[in-house]
Amino acid sequence: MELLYFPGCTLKTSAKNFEDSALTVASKLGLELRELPRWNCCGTVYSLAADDLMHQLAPVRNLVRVQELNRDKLVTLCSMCYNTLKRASRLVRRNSEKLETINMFMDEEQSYEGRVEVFHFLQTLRDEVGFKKISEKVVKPLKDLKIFPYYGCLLVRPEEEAIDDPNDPTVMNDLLKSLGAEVIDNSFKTVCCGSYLTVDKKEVVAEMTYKILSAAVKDGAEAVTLSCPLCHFNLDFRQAEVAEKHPEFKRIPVFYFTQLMALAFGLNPEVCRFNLHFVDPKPLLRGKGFI
Amino acid sequence: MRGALLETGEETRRTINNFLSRLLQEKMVDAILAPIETSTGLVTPGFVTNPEKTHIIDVLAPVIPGVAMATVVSQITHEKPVEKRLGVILKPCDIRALVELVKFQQVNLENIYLIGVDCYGTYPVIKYKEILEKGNLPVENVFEALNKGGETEFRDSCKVCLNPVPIYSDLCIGYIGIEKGKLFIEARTEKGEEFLRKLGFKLLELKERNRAVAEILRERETKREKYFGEAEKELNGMEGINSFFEDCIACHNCMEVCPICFCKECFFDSDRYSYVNQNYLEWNPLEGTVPMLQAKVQFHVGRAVHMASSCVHCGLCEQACPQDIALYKLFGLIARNIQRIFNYTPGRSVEEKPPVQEFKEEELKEFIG
Amino acid sequence: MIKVNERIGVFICHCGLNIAGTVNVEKVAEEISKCKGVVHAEHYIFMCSDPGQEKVRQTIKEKKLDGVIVAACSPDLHEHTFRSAAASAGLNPYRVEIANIREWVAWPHEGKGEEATEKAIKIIDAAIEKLRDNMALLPVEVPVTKKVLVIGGGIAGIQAALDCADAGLDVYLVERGQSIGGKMAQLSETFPTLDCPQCIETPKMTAVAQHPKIHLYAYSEIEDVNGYVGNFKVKIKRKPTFVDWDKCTGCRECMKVCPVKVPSEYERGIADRKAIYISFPQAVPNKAVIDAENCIRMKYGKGCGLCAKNCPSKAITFEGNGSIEEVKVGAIIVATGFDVMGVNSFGEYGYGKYKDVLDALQFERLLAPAGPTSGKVLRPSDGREPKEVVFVQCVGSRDPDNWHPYCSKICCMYIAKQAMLYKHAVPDGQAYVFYIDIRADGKGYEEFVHRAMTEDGVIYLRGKVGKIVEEGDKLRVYGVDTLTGRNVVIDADLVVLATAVEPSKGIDDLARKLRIQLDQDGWLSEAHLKLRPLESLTSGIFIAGAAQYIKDITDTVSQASGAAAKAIALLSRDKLEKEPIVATVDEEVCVGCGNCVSICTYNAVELDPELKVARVNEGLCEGCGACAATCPSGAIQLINNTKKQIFEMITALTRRD
Amino acid sequence: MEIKVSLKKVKSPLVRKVTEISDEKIYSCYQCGKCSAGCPFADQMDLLPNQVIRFVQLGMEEVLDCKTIWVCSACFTCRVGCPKGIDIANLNEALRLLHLRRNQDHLKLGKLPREELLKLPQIALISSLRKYTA
Repeated sequence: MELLYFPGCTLKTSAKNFEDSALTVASKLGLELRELPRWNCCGTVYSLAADDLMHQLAPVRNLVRVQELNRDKLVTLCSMCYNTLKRASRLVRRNSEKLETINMFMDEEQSYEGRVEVFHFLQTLRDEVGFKKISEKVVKPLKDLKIFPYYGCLLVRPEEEAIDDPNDPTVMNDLLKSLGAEVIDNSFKTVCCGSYLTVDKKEVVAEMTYKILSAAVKDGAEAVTLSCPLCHFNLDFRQAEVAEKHPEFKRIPVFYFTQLMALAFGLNPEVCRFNLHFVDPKPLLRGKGFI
Repeated sequence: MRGALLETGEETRRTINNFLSRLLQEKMVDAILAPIETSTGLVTPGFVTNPEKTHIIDVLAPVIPGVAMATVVSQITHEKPVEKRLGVILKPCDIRALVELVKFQQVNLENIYLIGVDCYGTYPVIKYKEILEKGNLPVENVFEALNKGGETEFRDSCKVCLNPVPIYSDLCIGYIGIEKGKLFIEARTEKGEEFLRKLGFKLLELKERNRAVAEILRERETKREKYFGEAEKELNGMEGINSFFEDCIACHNCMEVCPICFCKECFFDSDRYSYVNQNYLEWNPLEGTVPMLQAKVQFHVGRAVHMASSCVHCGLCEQACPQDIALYKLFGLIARNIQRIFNYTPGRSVEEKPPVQEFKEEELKEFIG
Repeated sequence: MIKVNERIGVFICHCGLNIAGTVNVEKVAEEISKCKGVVHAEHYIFMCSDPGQEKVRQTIKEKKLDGVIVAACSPDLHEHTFRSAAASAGLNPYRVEIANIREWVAWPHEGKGEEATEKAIKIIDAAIEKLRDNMALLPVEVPVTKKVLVIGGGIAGIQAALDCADAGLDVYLVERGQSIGGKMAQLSETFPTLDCPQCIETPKMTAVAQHPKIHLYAYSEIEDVNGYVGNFKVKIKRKPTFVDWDKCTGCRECMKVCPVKVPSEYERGIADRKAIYISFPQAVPNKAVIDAENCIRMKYGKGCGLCAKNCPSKAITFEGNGSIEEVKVGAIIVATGFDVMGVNSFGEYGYGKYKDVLDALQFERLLAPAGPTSGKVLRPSDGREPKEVVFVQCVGSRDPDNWHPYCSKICCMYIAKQAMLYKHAVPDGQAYVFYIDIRADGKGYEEFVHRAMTEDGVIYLRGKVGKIVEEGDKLRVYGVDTLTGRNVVIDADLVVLATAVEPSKGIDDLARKLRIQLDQDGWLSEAHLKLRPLESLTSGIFIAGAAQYIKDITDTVSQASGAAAKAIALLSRDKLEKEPIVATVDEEVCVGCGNCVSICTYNAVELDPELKVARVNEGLCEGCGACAATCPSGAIQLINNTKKQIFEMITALTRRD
Repeated sequence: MEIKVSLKKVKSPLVRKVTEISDEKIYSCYQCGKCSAGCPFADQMDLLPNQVIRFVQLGMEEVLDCKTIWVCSACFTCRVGCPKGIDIANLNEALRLLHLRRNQDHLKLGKLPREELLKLPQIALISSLRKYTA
């Protein structure tokens, strides 16, 4: 099965490990993630202002790209891309007046008709592939690996765009279980890491990282998994600041969920590009015999 | 308060009796109920209808033998009011008892004129008889005896009495604060004033009398506090009360003479009250001895509860006790304390309701919280 | 006193773990079974349950019991249950006694099992002593007058009267004002449906006037009440109207010519009425009265008389002293409603001093389409339309230190309504509400307040107003918004105070006549706040509406129908059975001191003037026992609670063994 | 400090503009405070989120100077919890836009250390620029 896939900026650069592992894992599951031709920036963060349509052009233009291929589905890996595209698609579907204005702005494009549905890859795994099928592909169960699934904000909030229960999402828990890992669940899984505050208020983000990770570690987690390159940066890179401020803090590796799938499927660990991580996951993986 | 000042010289008793004769002569009253002299020199309540016979009346006799005059008035007016106009001579405590009995519907004051008499105090009957036997005490000598400190032999209740002057009557025969050889007959009501005017008296006011009364009260209040203070210590608790009544023979004389004990049949003498005497056998066998006190003490405590709010502190209970138990010490104390709690003064006015006839939401806060 | 062949059964209830968790019920049963006369003692988990009651019934029959003790909860709860059970097994119900070992023992002594068990035994022991002398009694029967008196002609009285009358009872409806209708008739619209009272109350008022079973006594007061449940005698005083109501047609020609203007009670003083008046256009009865205090002719006995000259039906007499009529009723419903606090209060707000500081009832009249301004919101001072209106809630309510401790309950809602109606009348104006918290606990109420906030933009400020000062033609309101923690100043054109609601004036006097109780705030006391809220403590007297405690219209009407149902149920019987636990007098012993007469709250004791002994009216006696306590000779006693029984109980409780 | 509340204030540009930009019913808020209670960044804020709305409700312009609107990461925890369906994050965005639309940028990337800039992923840079600059 072929799926149109929207990578977004970061997956082509610092989150290449996310993309590579995802593409490989997908093909193992019989899915072909076909990159959306001529995709542009998703808009990064959804613009909330009711009077601001300019910022909706970028996401809608991507939807036009899908429409041009006579397709009506678009899959993303990055949580933020998912949120922005999804909300934009819903906005214009609900509000024909706004859609008309946007279409007028984009006179060089064909008019968007509002049919494209945006999905996150986790939804595809859950709803189309199924965890049963995934577990069948597992050759190296992640036995004894205690993982804290971190959802953050944009997969589950606002509730209209959530891919799962906004207060107690379980999709990644279930995925981890199908990979044979032990799930460490706590209520910090949906607490915001600080997102873009990381640029001018990195101390705030470091503090959130500390709160989230130390709670997970306290509950026994050895690693974290997530689906957002910004969360990844915050929870991974900012551990250096955390350790500086809290000497007792023990660093733990942060994985994209697709990396863990690749490991469990027994794929070449190269696709995981562990060199892009700030906290090196290899000692943990080696210790458990996964690489 | 206005009244008539009478010259008595050495003839106080005769002056009073002449005054009473004139009430009969002028047909202001048909009869006078007063203490009259008995052959032994004591006094007893009696009627005088003949103005010629008033010499037998002895209103100043410092003694109350038998029951209170209030009880006598109750006996003659309880069924129906007297038909003749009756002048009644009463001591201050008697009047207060009478007022209480009015509230309990035991006395009907219709056709009754109250003539109160000042009272320094009274001797125990036995003591009074002794004095009579020794010196045949004429009235004038009573005052002299008092001046020489004779009142140390008064009954305890009189020594601490706060009402030497009647607080409620039509007329009041007063000697306290009046110079020797004179008497002041005070009109307390319009009726009283009418009597004095009809008899042709010139009415005047005497303020120095109030001062003399105030002085007596000051002295007696101190004595009274001391007396009850000691009593409180002595009688404290059930133990104290039990031993207080050890020698009681349950004759119920105290009840018989009490003007406030007006029941037809005392609850404690009736079959409505029952205490199984066999119960004594079950009481505290560990200590080995059990005096059969309970029924006796229950009678006294019960009687105290019934009469304490209206007790007029006449002390007749104590005088009547054949066992010489100082009953006033206990009953007076209970009465004083209860009357304080309810802010009630028995005998003050017929309009004031006794505590047992009234429920006030704000009362007894310190007990019921 | 042990009687020969006494056969007492004792039933001890566990009440689940309520009793058995603390009291050793087995031991209690064992000890009690040793008591003299006790032939049966058992314990069971729930005595009040059907199987529990069945045990009692069975044992009475099998062991031929002549007395039953149930050791369980307060007699308030299940005395009736067990007496009925015993009666169905052929035992006289008054041969059943309850020993309260739950409220008296298990609950207060939780965790002290041994002592509690001992105390339970003593209490049961005492109950047995009492039971020995309990007489088998038959209920006292009293006849019933199938008529109802309703006091107060507001919406509560109207509803109660209509319900009773529809059930076929004769109803006397007494209203002290000129017209029925009460406070509801003064309202602009009602929350949360915004119905106008003219649309929903006036039809009911007309129904009252036309109902063949309702005898309306308007402009009348209760003079005196005697008697007892089923048999009340009530004197109703018709106040002099100085107008012959048989002739008056309600044409209002008199009002047109009367030269005297006085502040109208109906308009709450913001408009005038005449000295001869009918309160409002829809008044029932539609008959004029003369206010003698203000009428020139009545004051001086001569002059004026313009109304009489103008009266087409020659109805105006200037004469009459009113009249007193006596009616007999079986039940009474008190629906005297409420008043709102008047102008002698709240100096800090300039209430009564500044013309543009109104109370909420006055503002109702300003909003009312049929009010003095025809529904236009205009300031009393200069007739200008106010553009900024401040509403202040909890004025005098929830203020135990200065005024009333209670919540006036209706203000949150009517202020939301008034603010909303104001915004509808003045769309470019602004309404502000100072509140402590918002209590909107009825159907559709929360949504209604939400609507005022969201759709009508009423600004709610959480806090009280400290003071109001007149500044030019503005009222400067000094308040606080505790949410921002800042003091707030608003220059308002008009201020509306939600002044506290109080019991209707004169309720204390009426309560005395009815021999019913008031609570500490002056509202009528109900028999039980939770379970008997419609009844007073005097049987046959019911409470409806705000007289019990302030209510909105929904609750008032519900309660009025409830009170009516109570009265209808009571009067559906031909004879009433009354508890036979009443006082009796031993005439041989009674000395006629009158203590009992004086102390009886129910006027149930009288002195026989001939024999000088006390007599008890069993119909009136509620069995409270106050007379027995005050009688020195024990001549008056309460049946089955004699002094002897009490002595025996005390003996049992104090016995040392 | 005392505030003056008036018709003029309530109809002030602040209330009007915030309503226009956010399309939120700000007077719907009944100040339960759940937004503040759930906010993971509340301890970094000078005004709690519920206070921000309160200030807007009363037309208090000083709300524009608060730190809170720049600390909000638009994580929508408040929005998910709000019993009245108000998007507080959206309100904060409106307040930010009132600055940004006057070309008052909050973020000057040039002031960040170069090595930090090199580490930051695009997603972080672009999103913060979108939120903090005109």
